[in-house]
Amino acid sequence: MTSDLAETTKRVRSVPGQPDMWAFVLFETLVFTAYFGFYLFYRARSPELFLHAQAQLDLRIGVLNTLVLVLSSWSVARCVQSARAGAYGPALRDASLTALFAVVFLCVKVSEWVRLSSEGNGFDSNDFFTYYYFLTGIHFVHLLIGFVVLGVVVYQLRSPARRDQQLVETCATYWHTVDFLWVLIFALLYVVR
Amino acid sequence: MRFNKRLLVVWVILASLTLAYLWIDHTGADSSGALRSSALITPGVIVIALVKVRIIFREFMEVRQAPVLLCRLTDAWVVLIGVVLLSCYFIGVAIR
Amino acid sequence: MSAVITPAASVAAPPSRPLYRRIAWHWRHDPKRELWLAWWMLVVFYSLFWLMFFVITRVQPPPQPAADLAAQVHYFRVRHLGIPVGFAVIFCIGGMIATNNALIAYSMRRMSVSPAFAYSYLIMYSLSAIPGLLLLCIALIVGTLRPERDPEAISWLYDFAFLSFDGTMGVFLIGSLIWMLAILLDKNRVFPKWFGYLNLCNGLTEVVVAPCWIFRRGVLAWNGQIAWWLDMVVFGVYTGAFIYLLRSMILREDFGTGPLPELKPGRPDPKAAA
Amino acid sequence: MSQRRTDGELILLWTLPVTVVIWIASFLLFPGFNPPMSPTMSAEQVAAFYRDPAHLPEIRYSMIVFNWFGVSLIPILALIVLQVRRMAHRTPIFSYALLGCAAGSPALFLVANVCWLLAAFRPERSPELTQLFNDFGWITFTILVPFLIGQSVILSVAIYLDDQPRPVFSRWVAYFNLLVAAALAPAAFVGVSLSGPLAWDGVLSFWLKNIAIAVWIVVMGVAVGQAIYRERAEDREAGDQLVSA
Repeated sequence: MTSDLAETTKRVRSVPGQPDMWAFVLFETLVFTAYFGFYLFYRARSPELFLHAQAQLDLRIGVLNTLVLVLSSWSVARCVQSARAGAYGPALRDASLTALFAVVFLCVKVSEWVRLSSEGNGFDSNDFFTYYYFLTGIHFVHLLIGFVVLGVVVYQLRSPARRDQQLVETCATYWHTVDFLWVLIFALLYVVR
Repeated sequence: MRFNKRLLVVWVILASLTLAYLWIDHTGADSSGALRSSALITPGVIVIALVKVRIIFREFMEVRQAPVLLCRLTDAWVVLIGVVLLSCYFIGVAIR
Repeated sequence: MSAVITPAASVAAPPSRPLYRRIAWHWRHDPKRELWLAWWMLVVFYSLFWLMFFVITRVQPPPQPAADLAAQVHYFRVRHLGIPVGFAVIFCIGGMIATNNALIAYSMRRMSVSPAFAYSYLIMYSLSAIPGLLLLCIALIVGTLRPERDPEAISWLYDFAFLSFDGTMGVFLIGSLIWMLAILLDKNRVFPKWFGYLNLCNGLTEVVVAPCWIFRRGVLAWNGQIAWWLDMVVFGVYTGAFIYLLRSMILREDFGTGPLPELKPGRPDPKAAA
Repeated sequence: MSQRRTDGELILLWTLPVTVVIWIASFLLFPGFNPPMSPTMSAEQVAAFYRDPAHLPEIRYSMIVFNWFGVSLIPILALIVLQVRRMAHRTPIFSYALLGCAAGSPALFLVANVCWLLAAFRPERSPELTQLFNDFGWITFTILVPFLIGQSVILSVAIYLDDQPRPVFSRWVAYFNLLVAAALAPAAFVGVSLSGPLAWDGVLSFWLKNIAIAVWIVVMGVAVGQAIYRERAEDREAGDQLVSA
């Protein structure tokens, strides 16, 4: 990797990836903000119920999952920078690492769901768990889409005939969105009082 | 490999902000360990989460090097999320 | 494809007024008249659709799923005229759904992707009209038909109507994904890529609406703030966007097979390369 | 214009008379159609209709036959779509729209068909439920017009815009289709009243609508048949010229 700080400041300031993906990021963030708003509103109206149900969650698992997902985000960021510098081998390695972290996240998430539902806390048990399963579930769907997106990155990086840097950055932008949405969901579901 | 070092620092900051939640959680519980509702913790938690979101925007998503418009737009979004979340929470508390 | 007949080369510019003469000119000479006709039917259909559901029949926004039997019977009683008349209009214009889908399928035929995308979308959305719209109308009409009917049976019609309407998800989900994929793969720049991603947002609302089969109250019920109101906002943005983008596609159309030309500022209608 | 493959189209075309005969036979066999059941019948009367041992086999067999052959108009619609593709249009929009309409009416008809068969399956069921199935079946059967109206209007516009010296269909077919669409429209108002011309046994909702469908089938069968035979004759001429040249 040859790029250094001086070079980046001289680089023309350009939007990472397709600007179109940023429209998606901002729009989808608005939709999630609305989900969060409803959650906080109803939570504030019946704090006892939510607190009591929230006590069933294990904060350490949430923290672990957040760390794992932020790790995957870091890998994607490295992947983009390696690809930009033409180091496609390390870029592919970082993309696979990202997928690996995402698989860890999914496994932890599913095991948490299994544990909670076996303890009798299902989707329709109470309002807190409705929001819990809904928010983690819709985030889960975004993460599954993220695997397709990572597949596009790997497909692009593997052949010298493709290697479209803009597409790689677009996909990375999507992945980071999944990450920061989780950061918000984690804070709101596990830590908010 | 100066870039990677910067990203590493970013990750360490994000990780420590995440771990800070463990500490908040510890102080938020009373002596018996039961959870308590708190009008102080909630805004704090939301603000920390938004700080993390902004760091992800700036560093991981490379908005730092993007045109000024995108910087402003993402910052505006962070503020917007914060305003919406906090006002939903406090309106809920007020009309409870 | 159909035989292309080149219109008479000496077609003068359309008269600017009066309006009916301008419309008549376009009807006779505009090489894009088929596309414009389909586009205007799209606009008329969505306007009437909105008017009928929200104003005449007042069945949207949807009622409470948790309403008791007496309230459900009352619901039909106060709409005993609005529902049959409003939905009669829906049934008269329902065929326009086919031209809407045909125009969208055409947009995919204009792209550089396989025709399979256009055909899949056409078939899926033609199918979707029945569980997603017409069964709701029929169940509500049957509900208003006999106010003296057993309340249990009326309640069944009430659930059937709103759940078939809100709970028909797969065709819209997969249909949106098909359109998204076509747009993202397209090299002819028929649609901007952001609209491709907006299709994903719209498809995801079909995931979010699924819990309406489980909940009778709260934000995820069939009238919930998330499952109905928020999804309706996303759908409104999506519909507005594609009506606008189909219009600009028609303006840019050159009846070729390569990339669609961009609109030049100041010249709203690039001469069709006929 | 590249020549399209037309083998077998005549077979599909000549299934139409068979379909018509079967439909008319089943129509006459179903006791609910002659005369059409009155919407003002009480639940007990409706239940008695389905419990009548004379009616029961007629209902079942007529509806089973309708279930088999309800979709058999679709090949004819496909032939019409192929003729529309021969028209002098710049886009395939009309043929797509007609294809989109083709399956709608048979699918709605099958819903009605299933309702009637369900009502006859356990006639000892509570009269309220039998009446519910009967209402649902009749309303669906009467109101299945949107795609029929749609395909008539789309077809008439397509014919109107077919600007060529020898159009595929003559102009009168376009006007005829508009007329049929207008005749079908009142049936959409079937939910408004239980008696009078708009009720499901009324002059407009039952007789006008069903006669319009029957006339449309016959007239369009003849029109599309003429178009197909003409196309084949032209193809043969073109083939002969090619050989002699």
